[in-house]
Amino acid sequence: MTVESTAARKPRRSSKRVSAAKKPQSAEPQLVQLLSPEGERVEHPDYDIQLSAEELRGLYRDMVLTRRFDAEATALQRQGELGLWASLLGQEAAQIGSGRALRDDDYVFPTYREHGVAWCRGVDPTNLLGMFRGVNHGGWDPSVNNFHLYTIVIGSQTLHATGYAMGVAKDGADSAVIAYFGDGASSQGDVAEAFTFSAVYNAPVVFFCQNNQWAISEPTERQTRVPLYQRAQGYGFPGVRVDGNDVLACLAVTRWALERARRGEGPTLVEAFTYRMGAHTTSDDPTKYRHDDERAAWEAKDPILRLRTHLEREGHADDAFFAALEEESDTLAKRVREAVRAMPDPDPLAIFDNVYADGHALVDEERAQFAAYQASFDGEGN
Amino acid sequence: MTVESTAARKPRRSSKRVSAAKKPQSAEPQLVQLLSPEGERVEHPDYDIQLSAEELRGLYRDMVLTRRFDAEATALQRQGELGLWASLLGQEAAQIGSGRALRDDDYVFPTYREHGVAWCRGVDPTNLLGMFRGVNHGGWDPSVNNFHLYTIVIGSQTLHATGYAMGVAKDGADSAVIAYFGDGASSQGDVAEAFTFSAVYNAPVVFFCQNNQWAISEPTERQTRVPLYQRAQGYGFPGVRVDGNDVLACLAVTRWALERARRGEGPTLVEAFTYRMGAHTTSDDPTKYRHDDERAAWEAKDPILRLRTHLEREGHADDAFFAALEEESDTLAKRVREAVRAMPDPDPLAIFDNVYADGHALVDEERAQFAAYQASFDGEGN
Amino acid sequence: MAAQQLPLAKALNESLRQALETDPKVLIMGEDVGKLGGVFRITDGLQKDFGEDRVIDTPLAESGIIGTAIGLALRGYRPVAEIQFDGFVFPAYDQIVTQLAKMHARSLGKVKLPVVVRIPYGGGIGAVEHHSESPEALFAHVAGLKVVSPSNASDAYWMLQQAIQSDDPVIFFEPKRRYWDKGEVDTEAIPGPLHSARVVRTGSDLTLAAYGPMVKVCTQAAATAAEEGRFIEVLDLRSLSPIDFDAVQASVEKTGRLVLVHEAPVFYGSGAEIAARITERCFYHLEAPVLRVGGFHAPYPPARLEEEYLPGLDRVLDAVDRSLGY
Amino acid sequence: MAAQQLPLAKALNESLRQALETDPKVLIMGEDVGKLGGVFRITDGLQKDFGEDRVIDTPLAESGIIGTAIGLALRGYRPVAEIQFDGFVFPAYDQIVTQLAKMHARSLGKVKLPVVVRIPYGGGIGAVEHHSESPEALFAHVAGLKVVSPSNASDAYWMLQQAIQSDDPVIFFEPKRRYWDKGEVDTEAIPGPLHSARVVRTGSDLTLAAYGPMVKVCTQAAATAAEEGRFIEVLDLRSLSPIDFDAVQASVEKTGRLVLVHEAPVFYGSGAEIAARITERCFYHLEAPVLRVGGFHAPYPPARLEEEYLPGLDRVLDAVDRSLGY
Ligand SMILES: Cc1ncc(C[n+]2csc(CCOP(=O)(O)OP(=O)(O)O)c2C)c(N)n1
Ligand SMILES: Cc1ncc(C[n+]2csc(CCOP(=O)(O)OP(=O)(O)O)c2C)c(N)n1
Ligand SMILES: [Mg+2]
Ligand SMILES: [Mg+2]
Repeated sequence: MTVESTAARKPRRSSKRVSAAKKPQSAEPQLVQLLSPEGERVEHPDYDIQLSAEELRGLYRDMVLTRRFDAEATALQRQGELGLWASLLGQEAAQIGSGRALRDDDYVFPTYREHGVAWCRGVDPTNLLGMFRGVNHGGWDPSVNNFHLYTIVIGSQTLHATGYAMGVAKDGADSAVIAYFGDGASSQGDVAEAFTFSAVYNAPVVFFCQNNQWAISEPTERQTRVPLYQRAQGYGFPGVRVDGNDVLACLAVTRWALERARRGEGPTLVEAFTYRMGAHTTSDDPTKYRHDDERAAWEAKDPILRLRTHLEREGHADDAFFAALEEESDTLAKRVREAVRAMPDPDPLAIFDNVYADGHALVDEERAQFAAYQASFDGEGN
Repeated sequence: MTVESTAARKPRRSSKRVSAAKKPQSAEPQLVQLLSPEGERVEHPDYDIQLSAEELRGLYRDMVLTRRFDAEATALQRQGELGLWASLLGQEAAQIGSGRALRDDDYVFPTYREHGVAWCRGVDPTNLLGMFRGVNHGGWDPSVNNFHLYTIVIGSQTLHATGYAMGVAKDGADSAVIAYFGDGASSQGDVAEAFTFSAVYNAPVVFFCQNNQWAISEPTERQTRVPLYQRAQGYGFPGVRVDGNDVLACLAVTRWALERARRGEGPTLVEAFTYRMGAHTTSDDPTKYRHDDERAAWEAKDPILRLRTHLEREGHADDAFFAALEEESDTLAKRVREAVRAMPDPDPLAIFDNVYADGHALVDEERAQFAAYQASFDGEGN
Repeated sequence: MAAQQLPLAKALNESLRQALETDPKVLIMGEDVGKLGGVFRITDGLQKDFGEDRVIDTPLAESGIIGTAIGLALRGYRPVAEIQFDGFVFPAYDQIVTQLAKMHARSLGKVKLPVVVRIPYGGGIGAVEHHSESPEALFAHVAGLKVVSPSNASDAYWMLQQAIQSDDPVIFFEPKRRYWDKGEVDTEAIPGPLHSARVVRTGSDLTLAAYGPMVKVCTQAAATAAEEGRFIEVLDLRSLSPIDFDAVQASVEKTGRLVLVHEAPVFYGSGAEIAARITERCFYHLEAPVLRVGGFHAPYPPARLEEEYLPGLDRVLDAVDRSLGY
Repeated sequence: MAAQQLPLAKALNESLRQALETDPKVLIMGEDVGKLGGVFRITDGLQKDFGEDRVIDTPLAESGIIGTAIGLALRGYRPVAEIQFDGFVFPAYDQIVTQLAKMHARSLGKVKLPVVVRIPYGGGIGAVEHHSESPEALFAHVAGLKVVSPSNASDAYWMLQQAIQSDDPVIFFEPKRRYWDKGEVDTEAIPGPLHSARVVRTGSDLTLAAYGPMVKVCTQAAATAAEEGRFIEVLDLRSLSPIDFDAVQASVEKTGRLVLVHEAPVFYGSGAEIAARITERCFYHLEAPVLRVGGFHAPYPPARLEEEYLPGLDRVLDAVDRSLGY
């Protein structure tokens, strides 16, 4: 006889010890915050940052210009100049804060929404628009600004970042790598594998998750039942949740994580708790799945307004500054608008370019055939 | 100007708070243990179990017969009767303990090494040998014993288990599901996705990881830098490490986890800390990558010896019992040996069987062609 | 109520609704299939009417979607999983190829996996990278899977019904740029077999065979050619595994010429398999080699180039001319 | 020391050693490639001599292996990743198809990914499920990848050198059941181009084209046929993307007959592409349809059936007879 028959008997469970050892932490976690929604500086024992007025104005300018660029891109999509746009509206602080924590020699692996980070890296904003206009799949040289191409397949780039960081470590360099991803992406196996590889090899990489509460129509509860920053611990590295609408906190926490990486302490997960103020992309209709009042609540936490209040309250910026910035925004928007409209369609034969670095007989053959085919219409005056 | 220039300034870090919030727990974790390596019963505040002498003998018998079957299979491989064998030597307690915690209506998703669990489910051991002999890819009907086919692609079955458990919950049944996997498998994205899905849907599934310290030649440090049971917490469900060489502890902890599942409390990760005493498979040569003294240390923790000492110490089993069991083992080994040798090679036309449930024109055509081709040799006396 | 004009997308929606109503074991699962009704609204309204338990928004993880669908099928359910776009099926490829396709054979027929994987595929909608691909050959090569693609609303309705009723895993490729094309759907008709080709237009001079989005282009090409006095037979293949070779053979034995058209790259594409096999079957009937029109051996290009990349009317007619030139 | 008799496996090992010595950016990575030297010992001794920093045991996660290899390549390394067996490449399929293959084009040529993915493939070693498959067509269909397979020790040595030197991603299929076959390797020779076919044996009556493990079988078939007075030309294709169609065409223009042989399933296999294209190129030269010999549309069977399943001498000669029968 076996013990099968005793299966109904319940083991004693001492809930006291059990809860400590096994229950997940589910209480609402503390956000690292350095600037309250009302624009007041808050102290935090672990993360602090002292910025000059000029530096603060710099962050403000970054956010304002990014938002303006983003709005212009949305408008360009409505006007038919772009096929699609993925707006970062509401996520400016997460992107500018983390982006400005980077050194030039650090390397960035973005999703498709990191327009603010691209701005910090010095990527010309118009370059970002090529893929959304449909003239290319990524129009910049990643090595110029250490800013990789946008990655659309959710989560893939976290492994590229990890591999790149493994290479940095092999080189003995003290650069760091940052991988951006979303709350939805946290469910992809690739992201988990990136956590595993980076932990095992102690790779100098920061996983920066912008939890904007939504993956298209799915709220974060469809991806996890505990706060995402906690994911890191089970892989053996720290996770921190930061107020993603607080540019100072995002800067401070990311800088701390990057410094850890540089010091050889391995990966960190930063969860920037923020909100996608707009639609997922211009193709999306959020009224199908979420209420306006949610958005309204987040408007009160607007990252730009927050810093503006602070700048004004502290007398760090005057009307002239804001007026000049307004003008700079207009200029940027105009430049982007004009550049996009002037973007030529690619030559059809570009289909065959860069499929291979060292060439491929079939591609050459198909190119020649297609060129001849195209030429056959020339006589007809098409 | 931006804050980029200040990147070199280091943020203040209060190590006290930081360490609590962000440092991974890395101290050697406590194993749940109910039977010491010396065969003494140990108390544990959270997990306890009271078994009759008969039940204890039952567990002992299960382990002995499983080990004997396993040894016979290894021998059969050496004799050329099997193409390969994946021995469970050393993991008997983990498998029998967890296997005996199951109810008939629970469902098991094994790897390729769960011969002890198969035994508990009542799967005829000879059925396990078909795939290792090369006469089929899995020779039993999973629905008869609620024991799924062996899965070779590492980690895949954890998702099947999760889906099955989602179905159990949909049906309103109070059964539970158990998914076995190894320490190496913990790195696969599929396992992470299984954690995510099971947590989000609160599926009644137990993830039972036999950490036998090795994934072929790679030690567990190549898969994780913290104990594996901690992985669960970041997904929002409990993880427990149990002494995988202690059949009582494995039984108690698995039963607890299964009961949680039945009560609607969702998934649990159980890490059974054990050791692969033999080679990865009969194709493997562990002398290439590990030292004999490691194995020697684990021999002192042998799961069968441990329970035998306990049975003897407590007077729960006499010489007659051990002698009878020895005889039963011999009978089992003989039966298995004879059955394997008698296993016929499949009909070549079986290649075309069961490719589809509803048929497929091409398979029918290829089968007919092949049959004709085969028949063409008949005249030649082949 | 039985026969109505419906866009292809709506026909799929009605088909899913019908399946959910008829069989309590049918489940819908995928990213955004619930409240949103899917990014193409194929599952619109279904969660509202059938509940979150049957129309399931999943985590963003395709391997997880297919892996849990397999588990649900093992428990007796009939999951219909949606992959949001063609280019996002690859994270699930391992589960599809090593598990979904092989479990029936692995179990010696004991396990059946009636799972449908719906994939909107193909180009022509001006989308960004990964949203316009045609990976059907990558599934048709794999034994254990069935692969089909409807070209019109009626087939969309009925083939999806049949796919869901099939005890085999079916990869169901939906021609996304035809979602808005209307056609008559008779929900009380008696459909033909799922894996049979259909003669869309009869002809005597040449056979044009296509499936999914390219059937419309081929039909237009045949109409244009007819004006020039060339009578082209158009076949809608409908199924890519199995392929109805008998139907193609019958047509080619009549016309002596075959041109295959698909959006997927020609190199190692479905046209290769059909050309090879039909050439073997019809060696003495063919007056010209089987020609193939399809995508180039290059990643699907940015949207501003897709009109050039996709086989359009002109490229199809060019191939027709070349074939007739032999 | 330049020319020596080596088993194919050892030639690969020497080739990797050479690459590690010559280029400090070359890395080896994969499951069990370090201390163990890989389950087939292809990387035997390399970690000992080049250190853990260059010969890297990875976590058990194929997507992670390829994904991090891409990252390392972006950083300037030249990773050679090992996938332990054919059937275990699928978890990495997404990274290979959507990232590795497309990043060069995506970046308009700015990014190069010199990554080699080594995959022991094919059957004949009496293994369990997933250890005997031939998935090459699933990679060759994908633009951006190059796909090659050596059939002998010398090619193994040189083709691997060339694959590592290539700035394109190369999927390198190793014929595992030929690992122990010896051949002469001259490490000071000047190799021909990586993507050219090779005439193994000249003949005038029929062309037999194969690659990887089947070249040996075809050579034996040609020898057997010669005894019967039939002169068969044997081509080793060596590369599956690109395919050296010119070489096949030249041979078929001479012989008028072509039989293609591979272990992979015939349905949607590489033979289909070659048959379709060569039929188009050689329409007036072919005296028989191109015939294909390969695996059936079924999962690779259990080991006790693989002798029946794999195309052997008899099945190849049967196809030769059928072709000559036209
Ligand atoms: C592998 C894969 N599956 C599905 C998609 C389609 N898709 C694009 S964005 C998105 C949601 C992403 O959510 P999240 O990760 O939270 O990022 P966010 O868009 O909110 O920035 C989905 C499902 C994709 N791009 N890749
Ligand atoms: C996806 C996949 N990759 C690689 C393999 C080859 N392989 C078989 S067993 C194994 C190690 C598994 O280690 P672990 O999960 O710890 O289980 P154990 O064998 O120790 O029981 C590997 C790499 C496989 N079966 N599947
Ligand atoms: Mg999001
Ligand atoms: Mg192990």
